[in-house]
Amino acid sequence: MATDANLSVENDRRWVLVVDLDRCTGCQACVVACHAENNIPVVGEKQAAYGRWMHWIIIQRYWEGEYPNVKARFMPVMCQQCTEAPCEPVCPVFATYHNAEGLNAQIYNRCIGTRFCGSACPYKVRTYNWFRPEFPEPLTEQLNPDVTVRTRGIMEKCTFCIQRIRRAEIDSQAEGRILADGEIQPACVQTCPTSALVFGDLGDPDSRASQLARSHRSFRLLPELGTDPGVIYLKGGETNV
Amino acid sequence: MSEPEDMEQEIRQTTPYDERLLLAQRTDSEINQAVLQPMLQTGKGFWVLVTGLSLIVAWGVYAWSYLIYWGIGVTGKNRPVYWTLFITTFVFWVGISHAGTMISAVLRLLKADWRRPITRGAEAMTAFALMMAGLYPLIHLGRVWKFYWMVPYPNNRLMWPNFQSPLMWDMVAIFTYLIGSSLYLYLALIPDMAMARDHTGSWRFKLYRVLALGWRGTEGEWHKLHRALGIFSVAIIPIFLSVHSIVSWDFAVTIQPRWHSTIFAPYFVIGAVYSGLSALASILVVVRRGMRLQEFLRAEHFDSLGKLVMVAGMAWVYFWFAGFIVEWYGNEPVVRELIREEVSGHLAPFFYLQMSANLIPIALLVFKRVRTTPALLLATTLLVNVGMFTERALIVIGSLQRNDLPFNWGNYRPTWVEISIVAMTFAGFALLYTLFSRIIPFVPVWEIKEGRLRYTMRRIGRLLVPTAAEID
Amino acid sequence: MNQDEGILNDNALRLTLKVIMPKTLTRREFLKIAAGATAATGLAPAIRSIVIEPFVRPPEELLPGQATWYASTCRQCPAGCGIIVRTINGRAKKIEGNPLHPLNRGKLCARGQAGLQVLYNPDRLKNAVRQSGGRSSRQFEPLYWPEALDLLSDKIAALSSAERIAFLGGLMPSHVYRLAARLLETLGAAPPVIYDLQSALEGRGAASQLSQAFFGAPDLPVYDISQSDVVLSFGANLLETWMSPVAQSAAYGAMRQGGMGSRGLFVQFEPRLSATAASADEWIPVRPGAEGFVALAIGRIIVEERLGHVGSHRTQAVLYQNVDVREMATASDVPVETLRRLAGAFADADRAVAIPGGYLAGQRNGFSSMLAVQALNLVVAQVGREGGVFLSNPGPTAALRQNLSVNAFDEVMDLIVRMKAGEIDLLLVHGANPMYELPAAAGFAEAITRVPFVVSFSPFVDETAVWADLILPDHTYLESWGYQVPSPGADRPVVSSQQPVVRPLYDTLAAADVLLGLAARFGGKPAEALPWEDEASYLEETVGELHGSSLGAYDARTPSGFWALWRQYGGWWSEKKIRREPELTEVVQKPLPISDPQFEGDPEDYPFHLYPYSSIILSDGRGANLPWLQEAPDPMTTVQWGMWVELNPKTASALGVSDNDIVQVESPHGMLEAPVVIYPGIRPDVVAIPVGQGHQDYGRFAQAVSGSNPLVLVAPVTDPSTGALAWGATRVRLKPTGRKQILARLESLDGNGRESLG
Amino acid sequence: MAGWRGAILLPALKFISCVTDMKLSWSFSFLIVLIAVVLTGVILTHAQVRAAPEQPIAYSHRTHVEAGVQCLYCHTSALRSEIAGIPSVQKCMGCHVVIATDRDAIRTLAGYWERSEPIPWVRVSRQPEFVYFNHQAHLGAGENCETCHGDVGRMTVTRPVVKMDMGWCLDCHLKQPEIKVARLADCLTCHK
Repeated sequence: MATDANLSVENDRRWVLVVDLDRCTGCQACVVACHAENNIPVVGEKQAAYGRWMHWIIIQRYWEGEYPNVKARFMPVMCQQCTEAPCEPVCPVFATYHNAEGLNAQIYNRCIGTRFCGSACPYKVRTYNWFRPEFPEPLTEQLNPDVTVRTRGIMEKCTFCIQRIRRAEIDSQAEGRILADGEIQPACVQTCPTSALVFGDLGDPDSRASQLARSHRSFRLLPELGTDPGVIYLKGGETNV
Repeated sequence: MSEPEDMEQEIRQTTPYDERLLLAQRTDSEINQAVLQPMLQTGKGFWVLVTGLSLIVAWGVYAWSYLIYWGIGVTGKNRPVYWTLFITTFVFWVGISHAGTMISAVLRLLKADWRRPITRGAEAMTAFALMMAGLYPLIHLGRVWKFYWMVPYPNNRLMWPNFQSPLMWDMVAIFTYLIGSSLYLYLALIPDMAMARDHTGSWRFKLYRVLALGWRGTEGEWHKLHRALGIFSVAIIPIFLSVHSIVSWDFAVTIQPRWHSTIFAPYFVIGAVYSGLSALASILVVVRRGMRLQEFLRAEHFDSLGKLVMVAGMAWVYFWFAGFIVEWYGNEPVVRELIREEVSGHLAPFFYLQMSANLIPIALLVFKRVRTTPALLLATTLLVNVGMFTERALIVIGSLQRNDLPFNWGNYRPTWVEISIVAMTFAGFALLYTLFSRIIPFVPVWEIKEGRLRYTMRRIGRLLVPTAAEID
Repeated sequence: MNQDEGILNDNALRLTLKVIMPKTLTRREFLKIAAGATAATGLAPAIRSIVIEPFVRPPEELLPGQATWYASTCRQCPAGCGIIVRTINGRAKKIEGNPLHPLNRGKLCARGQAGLQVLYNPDRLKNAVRQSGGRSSRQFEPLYWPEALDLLSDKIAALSSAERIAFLGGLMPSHVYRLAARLLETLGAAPPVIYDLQSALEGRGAASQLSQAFFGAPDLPVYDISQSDVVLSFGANLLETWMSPVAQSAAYGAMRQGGMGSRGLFVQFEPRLSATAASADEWIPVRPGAEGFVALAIGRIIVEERLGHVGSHRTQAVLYQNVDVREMATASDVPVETLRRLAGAFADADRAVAIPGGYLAGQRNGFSSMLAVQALNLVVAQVGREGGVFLSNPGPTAALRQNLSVNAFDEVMDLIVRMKAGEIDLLLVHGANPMYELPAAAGFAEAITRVPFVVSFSPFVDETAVWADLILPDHTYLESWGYQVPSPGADRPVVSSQQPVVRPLYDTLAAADVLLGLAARFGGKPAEALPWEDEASYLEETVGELHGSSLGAYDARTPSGFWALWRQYGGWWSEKKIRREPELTEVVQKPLPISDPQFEGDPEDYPFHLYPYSSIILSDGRGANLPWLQEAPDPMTTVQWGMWVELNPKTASALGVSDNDIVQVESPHGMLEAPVVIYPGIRPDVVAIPVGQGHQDYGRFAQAVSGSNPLVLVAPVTDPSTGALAWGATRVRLKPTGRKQILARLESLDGNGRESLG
Repeated sequence: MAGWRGAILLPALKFISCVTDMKLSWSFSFLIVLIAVVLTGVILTHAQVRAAPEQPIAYSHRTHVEAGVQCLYCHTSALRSEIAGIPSVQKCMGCHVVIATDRDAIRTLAGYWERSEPIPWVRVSRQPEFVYFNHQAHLGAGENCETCHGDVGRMTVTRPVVKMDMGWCLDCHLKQPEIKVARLADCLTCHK
C-alpha cells in the first residue's frame, strides 16, 4: 500500500480521520467508546461467531514472521468515508450518499436493507442489523438520545460521530464563533489513550489532521481501488539497535 | 417404453416436407379436439400434483413471513456474504425466462416453422419464470414493508429512487420484460381463445369469451394480429437482450473481485439462453407425456431444440473461457485466491459440479439419439440447469466470501428459511404451469393450422406436388 | 506535555466547570424517560402516545435535553483515572476521560468506557437481601435497610469476641477502607485484609515492597516512559493492565511520535508476546522466571565493559560481582550478543528506564528478579530522573493515602487457615470476589463453609455473594462518593474525587453509610470514632484537609467552595510538576541475589509453563458481566465472548491440534478444557490462558460464556521473600480431547493473519 | 402506421365492448375493487393531523396567554436547548399557590405538588426518534413558535395544527437563502 498524496477536497471542508499506526496499541478503547456513543447493539457469542458482530471500528491484527522473530501489527479499520465511495451509487433509495462535508452519510430510516452497499464496499466496514437489537432493561438507559437506535434490516456504519459534528456546529453558530480545530472529537478519537487518532478538516491546511495527512508516513487503504478514502493512515516505524 | 422406437421410425421415413404434411389428413375439428381433450379431462395425478405443489408453496410463504418477522438474520447471510441464495435464484429465474422470447420472437422472425407447436409453452415459461424472479427483489429486502421507496412516485419527501443503482435498472428491465412478454403471450392467444370459446361450455365458455375479446376471425383481425405479432417480435428482442445484461451489471458495477468484469453482460445473456432453452426442453418432454401431445410435439422439434441448446452451450463455454482467461492473466491476488478455492479449496465441489454439468450435456447433445430420446434429453437438459444454478451460486456467493482484506473473509451456510423460499418459487413455477396447461391450449392451434396451410398438395398431371404459400 | 496531548475536549471542559452535583436529591426530582422504551424499539412508527414527565423541582444546573457533565473517578481498576460522565435528563449516557486530570488527560481505556454497564447492568441487586433458602440457594428475600443493619449489628454484638470478625477487601475506595479499619479497630478486630486478583497479577504488593526496599518508601514508582529513549520492560504489560495503563499508553504515544525527534526503543522481555510486546520494537521470549537473569547479565556487561557515560561503574560493580553473563544467557535462553547489544543501547541512551513488571512478581524468585531490574536504573543513573524512574510526590495528599496497599497472599492464606479452623464467625467481603479470584487450591471454597455468617457488599450476585447469608449491595461507582489517591501517581500530587453522577437506580446503600450506621447502632466508642451522619459529610471533612494548600490547581476561599471545586474538577492536584528524589537504601549496595525460579509440578509429567495473563478487556474478570467488554475482541487473538488456550504453532502441531480444537490443560492442582488458539508469539514451552471468564455466577453476560477460570490450575505458592502469590509458577500438561469449539473471532481463519495478498 | 395502432387499440376496444355487453355487476365489481384499492393507497400515504390528546390536567394555553404569560416563561430552554421544555410542577405552583386555587384543574395540580409527583403530560407535537430537531437552531434562525405550533395562544385544548412530516419541513427549508439551502437540504441535518 503505497503513499498517495492526492487527497481531494470537493467543497471547502472535508472531515478526515488520521490514524497513526505507530501509536496504536490495539487496546480496543475506541471500539467500546464507539459502542457507547452510537448505540451499537451487542450480538452475543453465537452471532459473533458467525461473523455478525456489529463493530463500526475494528482493529485488525496481522502477524509477521515466525517465532521467535515474530511481530504483530494493529490496523484500526472503520468506514473510510470515500469520496468515490463504491457503496453510494448502488443504493436504490439514496439511504447512503455523499454530503457536502465529504461525509459518506447513512440515513437509517431510509434504508430498506438491500445490503447492496455491503457487497460493494471493498473494506467491508458496513454492518447489518440481522435481528432486532436487544437492550435488556435497564440497559436502554445508556442509549445516546442523539443517535437513532436501528432496528432489524438496516445497514449501519461509522459516521465520524455525525451527532458530535452537528452539535459542535450548532453550538459554534449559537455562540457566533467558527469551529476550532480539535473541537470536534468522535468518540474513538476522544478516548484513544495514545492519541493515535486525529480528526479534523482537510480543507483547513493548518488543521492538525491535514498537517499529519501531508506527512511522509501517510498512506491509505487499498489505494489501487481509487476510492479516495477520508481515513489516512500513518505508517508504523521501527527502532533498531 | 416403446416410444423412442416409433419416433425413430417416423424420423427415418419422413423427409422434411412429408412430415410438415403429417397433419394434412386431419380435419380442423380433429386438431381442435386433440388440443382441447387433455385440457378438459384431468386425471387424479393432476390433482395430486397440484396439491403437492400448493403445499410446498404454502410452506414457502410461511418461511417468508417468518423471515419478515424475525429479520434477515434467520437466513445464513453474514458479513461479508451479504447476498446468497436469493440473488442466485433470482438470476437463475431471469435466465430461464429468456427461452420464451428466444423461441417465439427470434424464430418467428426467422420463420423457422418447427417453432409453431412449442411457442406457447415457451412464452408461458417466460411469463412465469419472470413472476418468480420478480419475487426475489422483495424477498431479499431487510425491510420489505418499505419496498415502495424503490417505486418512482411523486411524494412530499421530494425523494426519488436512485436511478444510478443497478437495482433500479433491474426493476425497470424486469417489469418491462414481464409486461412485454405477457402481452406477447396474450396476443398470440386470442384466436385460440376464440376457438376454445366455440368448443366449450359452462364456466370455461364464460372465461374464454372474455379472453377472446370477441374475436371473430375476420380478415382484418387476422391482418392486425399478424402485424401486432410482427411488431412485438421485433420490439421484445432488445428487451430480451437488455434484461440479463442489466442483471449482470448488479455485479459488474461493483469493485468486488470476480464481479468487476466487462464480459458479464454477454456472458450472462448467453448463459440465460443456455439454461432457458434447456428448461424449455425439459418442460416440453414432461408436458408431452402428461398431456399426450406426442402428435404435436414430435421428434424433429426436440431435435432442433436440442441443437439450439448445444449451440447455446458452446457459446456459453466460449464466453466462460474468455472471462476466465482474463481473470487468469489479470492475476489479481483475490481472484487468484478465489480460483484456488474453486480448483482445490472449499468451493471445489461446486466448481467441478458446475463445470461437468455444463460441459457434458454439450457433448451428449451432439448425438441425434440423445436429442430425440425424451428421457435422455430430459436428463441432459436438467443437468444443464443444475450446472447453471451452481454457476450462478459460485458467482454470487463464492465471490463474496473473499475480498481485498483477508481479515474480512467469511463463509456461508444456507438455512431452512432460504431453502424453503427457493423451493417455494420452483414449486410456484410448476404450479402456475400446471394450471395454465389446463386452461390454455398448450399448442397454438391457429399457428399449426396456419403452418399447415402453407404447405398443401396440388395435383399436377399425375402426381401430387407439395406447394408452399407465403402467408404473412 | 507535548502538543497533541494538549488538545482538550473544550466542550467537556466548559461543562465540567459549570456543573456541580447537588449533594442530596430526592427520588422524584429525576425525570423519567418514557421515551427510553420507544428508543429501544428503534425506528418505531411514531403513533404511540408518548408521556413526558417534567421535574417536580428542577435541579438548578439542569437544562432540559442538554448534556450535563459530572466529574468523577473510574473504579474499573486500581489506577484511578479521572472521568467525566455525560448525563441527560438525569441519566448517565457516556463516560469520557477527564481532560484536566493529570493522570489520564482525558483519555480512557476500554474498561473505563464500559463503566456505564456496571451502572445499568440488568443483573444488579435492587435492594438488601438475605438468602432465604440458605447459602448458595440463590433464593433471595428482600430486606429493608434498617432490618438488614439491625441483623448485622446483632450478629456482631452476639460474637464472643471481636477477633472472630474478618473483613476481606478487594478494590475498595480509600474512604471505605479507612472507615472499615476505624470501626474494626474500635471493635477490637483485625484490620481488613486486602486481596484482588488484578493487583496480584500486576504484582502491586511485591512492587510496593520493592519500592520499600529500594527507595525506602512503599509508594509505587513512576516509570517515565514518555521522556525515555530506551525502555526495557521485563514482563510489564504496561499498555494493557499493569498499574496505570492509560497514563502509560499516553506516555507510550509520546515516546513514539511525541515530536521529540527520536523514536524511542522499546524492548519487551516476556514468554508471551502480549499486546504491549506487539507495540514494542523487540520482543524477547525469555524463559519463564529468568527475566531477572537477563537484567543481571545486562547490568554485569554494563559495569564490566564500562558502557555508557556514567562514571559510577566501580561503585556499582559490587552489585554484580557474582554474576556470570554466559550462565545467565543460557539460563534465560537469550543469546549473549543480544544481551550485549541491548546493554549497549541501554547504557548509551541519555534517558533510559527498566521496568520490573507483574510477570516477575508472579514467580517464586520474583523479588530478586524485580530487584535486579530496578538495579539497572541505578547502574545507568536514571533513578529520580526525567525519562527514568521516580516516586510521585504526595505533597499534601500524604494524609489521604493511608496505607491501602494490598496484603501479601500469605496473609490471605493465614485468614483462610483461621477460617478453616473455625476461628472466624463473621466474614465481611467488600469489593472482592475471593471465590473466583483466589486459586481454587487455596481452599477458600471450603473455608467459607466453616464461617457461620458471611456478609457481602457486592452489587452483583458474584461467586462469593452466593455464599453470603446477607448481601448489602453497595452503590456502583457512578452512584457513590469517594476519593482515590492514584498509585502509581503522576508527575505531581493527585487525588481523584468521586461523586454520584446519577442518583442511585435502586434501593442500594453506600458501604460507608452501612459502616456509619453500624457504628451509630453500637454507640459508645465506635460511635465516637465514626461520628459523621453520612458518607458525604465524612468525605467533605476528610478532603477538606487539602483546602488551602498553595499547590492546588484551583483555589477556594471557603471550605464549602473547595468542596464544590473539588467535585467540579474531579479531584485535587498541583498545577505544576513536583517530583521527589528517592533516597536509596542499603539493599542496593550489596551484591544482588541470584535465585533460580522454582515451579510447582515435575517437568517430566508437566512439560509446559502455565501463563494465566490478565486480559486487557476483562482484566481479572471484573468486566465479565459487561456486554460491551464481552463483545469487544481481544486485541491479539480477536476472540470475543470466549476463553482459550494459546499454543505455539510448533507445540500445537506436535500435539496434533489446531485452531478451535479443545484441549485439556492439567496441573498438579486442577484441570480445565478450552479451545486452542494457535499463537505465533509464544514460547513453545509456555501455555497462556486469559483470566476473566468461567464465571458460575455474576450475571447473565458473565455466565453466557462457556469458559473456565485458569485459577483452578494455579498452585497457591508464594515468593518467600514477599509472600506474593507466584501465579506464574505452575507447570501443566496438555491432552487433546478430539472435540471442537468454534471461537467467535473477528479475524477470518481463512485469511490466516495476512495483511494483504499482494 | 394506422395498421399497427389499430393492432394495439383493437384488443383494448374489444375488451371494453365485451365488458359493457356483459352483465353490469361484473364490470361494476371490477370498478369498485379498483376504486377501493386507489382510495386505501391515498389514505395510507396521506395521513391526517392527529387529534388533540387527552391530558392529565385540562390545561388551556389560551387562558395563560391571555393572562399575558410569554411562551418562554414556561418553555424556558427553547432558546438555549434543542428541547423547549415543559415547566416543572414547581413553576406551575409558583403562580397557582395564589391564583385560581379553587378550580378543579388547579386542585389536581396541587395534588401532584403535594405528592411531589411529576405530571404525566401527553406529547402534542412530536418527531419520530430518527429525526433530530433543535428548537435553539430554529429560534436562532428567527422562526417563531407559531410557525410550527400554530396559534397556541388561541387554543383551549392544545392540538397539533400541522402534520410535521418531512415534506412540511422541506417546504420551509428549501425556501431559505441559496447559501443555507445546501446545508438545510442535507439529510444529515435532520436525520440522526
